[in-house]
Amino acid sequence: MKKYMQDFKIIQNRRITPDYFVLELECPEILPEILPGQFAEVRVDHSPQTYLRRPISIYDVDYRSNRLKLLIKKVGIGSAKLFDLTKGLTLNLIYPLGNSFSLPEGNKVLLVGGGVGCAPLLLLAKQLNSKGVIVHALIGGRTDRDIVDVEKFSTYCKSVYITTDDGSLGEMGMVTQHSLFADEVLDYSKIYSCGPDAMMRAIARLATFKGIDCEVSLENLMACGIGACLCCIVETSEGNKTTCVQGPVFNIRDLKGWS
Amino acid sequence: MKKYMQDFKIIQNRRITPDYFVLELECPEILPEILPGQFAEVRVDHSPQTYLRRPISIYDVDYRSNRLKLLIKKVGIGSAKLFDLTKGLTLNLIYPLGNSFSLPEGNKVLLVGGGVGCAPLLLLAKQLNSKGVIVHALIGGRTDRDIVDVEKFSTYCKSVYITTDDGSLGEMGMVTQHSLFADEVLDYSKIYSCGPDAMMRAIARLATFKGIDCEVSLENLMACGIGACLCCIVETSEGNKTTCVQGPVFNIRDLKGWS
Amino acid sequence: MRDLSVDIHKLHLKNPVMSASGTFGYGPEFEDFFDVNKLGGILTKACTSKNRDGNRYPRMAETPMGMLNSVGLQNKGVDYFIEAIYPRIKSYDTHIIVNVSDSTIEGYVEVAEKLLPLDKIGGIELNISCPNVKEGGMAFGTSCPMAAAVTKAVRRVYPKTLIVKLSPNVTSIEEIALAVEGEGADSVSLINTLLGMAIDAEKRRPLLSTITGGLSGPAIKPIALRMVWQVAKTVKIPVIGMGGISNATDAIEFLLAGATAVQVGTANFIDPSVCSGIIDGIETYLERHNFNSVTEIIGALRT
Amino acid sequence: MRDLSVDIHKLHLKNPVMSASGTFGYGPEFEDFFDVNKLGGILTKACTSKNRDGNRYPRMAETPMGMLNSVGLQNKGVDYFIEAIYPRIKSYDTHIIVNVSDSTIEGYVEVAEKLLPLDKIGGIELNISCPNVKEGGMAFGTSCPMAAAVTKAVRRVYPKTLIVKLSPNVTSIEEIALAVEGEGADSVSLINTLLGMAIDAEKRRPLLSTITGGLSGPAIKPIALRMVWQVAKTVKIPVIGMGGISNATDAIEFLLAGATAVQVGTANFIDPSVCSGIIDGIETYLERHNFNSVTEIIGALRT
Ligand SMILES: Cc1cc2nc3c(=O)[nH]c(=O)nc-3n(C[C@H](O)[C@H](O)[C@H](O)COP(=O)(O)OP(=O)(O)OC[C@H]3O[C@@H](n4cnc5c(N)ncnc54)[C@H](O)[C@@H]3O)c2cc1C
Ligand SMILES: Cc1cc2nc3c(=O)[nH]c(=O)nc-3n(C[C@H](O)[C@H](O)[C@H](O)COP(=O)(O)OP(=O)(O)OC[C@H]3O[C@@H](n4cnc5c(N)ncnc54)[C@H](O)[C@@H]3O)c2cc1C
Ligand SMILES: Cc1cc2nc3c(=O)[nH]c(=O)nc-3n(C[C@H](O)[C@H](O)[C@H](O)COP(=O)(O)O)c2cc1C
Ligand SMILES: Cc1cc2nc3c(=O)[nH]c(=O)nc-3n(C[C@H](O)[C@H](O)[C@H](O)COP(=O)(O)O)c2cc1C
Ligand code: FES
Ligand code: FES
Repeated sequence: MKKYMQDFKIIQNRRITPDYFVLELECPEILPEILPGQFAEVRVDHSPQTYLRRPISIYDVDYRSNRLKLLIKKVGIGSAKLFDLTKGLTLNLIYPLGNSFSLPEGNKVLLVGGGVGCAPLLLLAKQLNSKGVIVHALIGGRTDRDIVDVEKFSTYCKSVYITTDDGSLGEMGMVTQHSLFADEVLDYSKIYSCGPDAMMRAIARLATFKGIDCEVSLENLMACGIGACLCCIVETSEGNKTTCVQGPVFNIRDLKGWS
Repeated sequence: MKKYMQDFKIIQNRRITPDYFVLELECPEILPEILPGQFAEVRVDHSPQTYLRRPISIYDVDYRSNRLKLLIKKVGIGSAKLFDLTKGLTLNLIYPLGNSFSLPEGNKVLLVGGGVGCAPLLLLAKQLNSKGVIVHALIGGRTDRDIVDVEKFSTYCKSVYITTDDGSLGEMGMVTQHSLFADEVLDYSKIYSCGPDAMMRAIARLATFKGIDCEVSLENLMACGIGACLCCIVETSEGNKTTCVQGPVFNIRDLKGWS
Repeated sequence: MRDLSVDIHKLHLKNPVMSASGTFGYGPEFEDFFDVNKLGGILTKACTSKNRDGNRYPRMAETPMGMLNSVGLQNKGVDYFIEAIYPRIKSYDTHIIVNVSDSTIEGYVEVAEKLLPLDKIGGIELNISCPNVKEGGMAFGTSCPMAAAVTKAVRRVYPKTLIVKLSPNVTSIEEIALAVEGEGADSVSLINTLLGMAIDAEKRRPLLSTITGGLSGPAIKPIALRMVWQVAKTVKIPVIGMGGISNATDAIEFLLAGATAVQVGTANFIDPSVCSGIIDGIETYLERHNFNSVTEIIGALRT
Repeated sequence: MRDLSVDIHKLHLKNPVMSASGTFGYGPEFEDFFDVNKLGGILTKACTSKNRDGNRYPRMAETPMGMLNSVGLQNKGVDYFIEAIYPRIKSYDTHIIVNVSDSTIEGYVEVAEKLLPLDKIGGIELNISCPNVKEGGMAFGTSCPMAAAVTKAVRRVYPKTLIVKLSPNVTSIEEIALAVEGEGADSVSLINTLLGMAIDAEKRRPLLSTITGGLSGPAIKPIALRMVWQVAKTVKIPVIGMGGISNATDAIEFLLAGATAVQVGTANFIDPSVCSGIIDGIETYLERHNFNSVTEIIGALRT
């Protein structure tokens, strides 16, 4: 897929919680096709501490209006700068980057997102739903403030389960502790997950144990995003692979130490 | 004089020409006394290329409203960033820095400013005028676009002469070529000058030749502005002096090679 | 149209702008962003005698106006390069220079010998300055005898253009440059990364798996420029300058300091089309200052 | 209240934060911005045997997240220091350490001998690393025998705390550190500035009158941190770390890497009260991570 570097216009910066926000961006030209799981490398201007771009998943796409959305969590200097951006300013993106989630064998799947890790799962839910797959989503966060945009997921998912560490929303505990996993046999043909490393590894163990196919979207540190620097590698059964080009989506069976 | 480091609120950014602008700033506390010729070290935020502060003269002061003004010319990265600042934002200043112009012996003086070099001369005109000194001003620039805020000077000056290199305003030529210098004997008791180095040196030679006392305000590159780094030095008859603490105003008789 | 071409020994470059090793893949990665044939040359990622996995993740950390990396020469080895990569890039209309690394002199020699028959490869860049490998690497570049020895050994088997890439982590880079010039290097390129380190204060851990790594980007430009200036005054062979170049002005500064050509590294990550803009910017500069040829500004610093 | 105090040989510092030589004047320049007695110590501007004018203007250039300077040891000499400056600062309730420089070993010795009787001066920092003087300066700091010789000569006449300030412009800073430790240095401080250069491309001239100058500021922090870590592993005497420290997190990184104390230089120019904030920030960090004393985090990097 051809990659682009373009200045997008900021149409809206919707602040959902004090930490989570959605940037709605308009492409100056016709938006190319974007696959679920792909991301953009975002240039953070006007900041001496953010020399490198920041990888951010593509949260949603509207081809009619040539717009896309990014769901971002404020965790450091770069994301804080992005949080401050206002309507009318521009944002430079290199996109669409990376591979994408693959289609499931069966027709019922589970998406497991942790915090801002939900970002790449929305497009996936949309795609799978449009293909007639029954999609369930399980979203976890530390508190209710980390559970955002549940309505969006509800549009494409049959059910949206929620866990929070403190029990402020949904079931209390971690995603892997959700009661849905209590069932001896799970009839999901595939689990897709994105979130903190520890969470994805726990899900991977669970999927392995239950014998369910599982893909995860890694958030390795990146310098270039286009396969040029070899900084973002992950160990796979076929040796080191780049997360930015050969990922970010990997089947856990290919990742060393994951299944 | 005690120095302060404070966040000022930007009340207005008045863009006079495509390059010149006046920032009107409000002090969060009561403004200390500021002498003509003093300057501030301005922090330019959000720019990886402007690590150091920028020295900018204090153009005007209003003690009643606790406000001061800076007249700035866009010449590089830092000043361009300042040009973009808008009302409501803050600007961090260390001020008031440096010495100041000294009072003249007689009661008729000439101020000679080149381009943005006029900045420190406005407060001086105001001060001298209030003390009953008759002030004449001669302002030079490359074109009429470099001659700004003449009305302000007119308020405190008996006459304001103008030269431009291209003749687009006032007499054509450089300040030193202005017809007022044609008179054999000039009855100014002092000339004060600020502007490009070459211009000040020409004025200094002229003043020496005519036997008139002369002070210039230097614009040496500065790192600290408070006498700590010794980067801004100028050679004087008493050895190296700092432009930031012992200047920026010097009598040309003390500067090596100036008179 | 100004004449932007320069010569690095027998290589006639259409312009002095090349991409730096390890920051440009092998070229294809950048084809979506500009016509890479526009470049004066492409330096490939390091090529070693055997397959190398490089260092463990994490391999990079951001620093003020720069970055640390400890990739550590990850590549599939020279045989794979010849079989799988070379065919894909040999039709480029620009010079391809292979960055050659190894842990032993024999390894360097082996890679050079295997690359020699490849028509499209007009030269190699001996990387004796990689700070991110335990054996060899920087050790070759920080001692005059070792730098001389590896250059001599490769020179014996490699008659095409031989560039030696110097390490900045030395007391006197001029001495190393003289040592490799003395053994027949056709050109020196500098600088490789400066050895640095970053720490996560909250976790009290190094940010790189290797603890230390190589610093690159605008932060190091003043050091790189100084070294290029020192070396260009010292050796007679052409100098290729790099370190923090992010725009045409930066590149011109290196040319003025005495570099015959430049390489652009980390800046490719921020703007993958940056090299194209740098080439255009150099031409604009020559026009504005009325130079007919880029060679007129090489070493033209007025001191 | 956590215990922030540390010991550099016989000097008991109330906290590990000192101002770096050449960036803090002698202290009075900063009194308007914070109570300088809050500092662990103040390093004075370099003091030489004779009056020195330093280098010609221009002496500084801005670089990406850093600056170059070529001030070149401007000061009025040790006699003037003793007569005119010492009386003004001797009542400070913090350690004053004089940064001693010269072009000859005899010069260093002369300054040290003259400073010895001053009650308030508990120690000196031998600057064998100034890149901005033609004679002496960095030459002493880039060769083991010379570094050893100057340390030995001063040690013979100076029984109080003797800190030697190392140059980063070397292949192995550990070797220099070992050399001065071997001659009885009580502590080493590092790093001084890295030799760099800046060019005005439009004018085709160097930006500094001296062509090259010393690079400081956040840009060099990764290099400084690496060197502090290397040296702290190598010597037994306490290490004082510096280079680009601009906030408490930076300072803590140096402590974790093994520095017993830190110095803050260029950051004072951007925020003259920065040292005060750094001291407070270290205390907050100790509280947050439940350390009773700052000594617990010195060298506490988990590798
Ligand atoms: C393919 C991919 C897709 C991503 N999608 C999104 C997204 O849609 N929305 C979103 O908010 N974030 C996403 N991230 C993570 C995002 O890139 C980082 O949060 C961001 O770069 C942090 O930048 P910062 O300057 O705010 O933080 P910094 O100031 O650089 O760092 C703050 C803290 O965050 C940690 N951190 C930084 N980057 C990462 C990372 N990649 N993974 C884990 N921890 C990190 C640092 O170690 C540090 O502790 C994605 C990352 C990848 C690789
Ligand atoms: C005491 C003092 C008072 C000043 N008062 C004013 C004022 O009231 N209004 C105003 O607009 N400017 C004033 N200046 C000049 C101002 O500081 C510089 O123009 C400014 O720092 C340039 O910053 P920049 O980032 O825009 O330019 P940069 O990008 O840093 O440089 C752009 C170009 O300007 C040149 N330049 C930068 N600084 C100076 C300087 N100090 N003198 C001469 N050339 C310089 C550079 O060499 C370069 O060619 C004053 C300077 C001093 C020392
Ligand atoms: C991620 C990365 C990988 C690199 N890999 C190599 C390499 O394989 N061989 C080499 O000689 N230099 C390598 N370098 C060094 C660069 O080629 C260049 O010398 C250095 O980064 C300085 O230039 P810059 O500041 O423009 O990046 C690498 C640099 C980076 C940032
Ligand atoms: C303007 C300036 C002047 C300096 N003068 C001296 C000096 O006289 N003696 C000395 O040992 N170091 C001197 N230094 C070096 C600093 O003390 C310090 O080692 C260096 O700047 C690195 O720290 P920093 O990045 O925090 O500034 C000077 C640095 C600067 C920026
Ligand atoms: S981030 Fe550069 S290769 Fe993946
Ligand atoms: S600018 Fe630092 S002493 Fe004047």
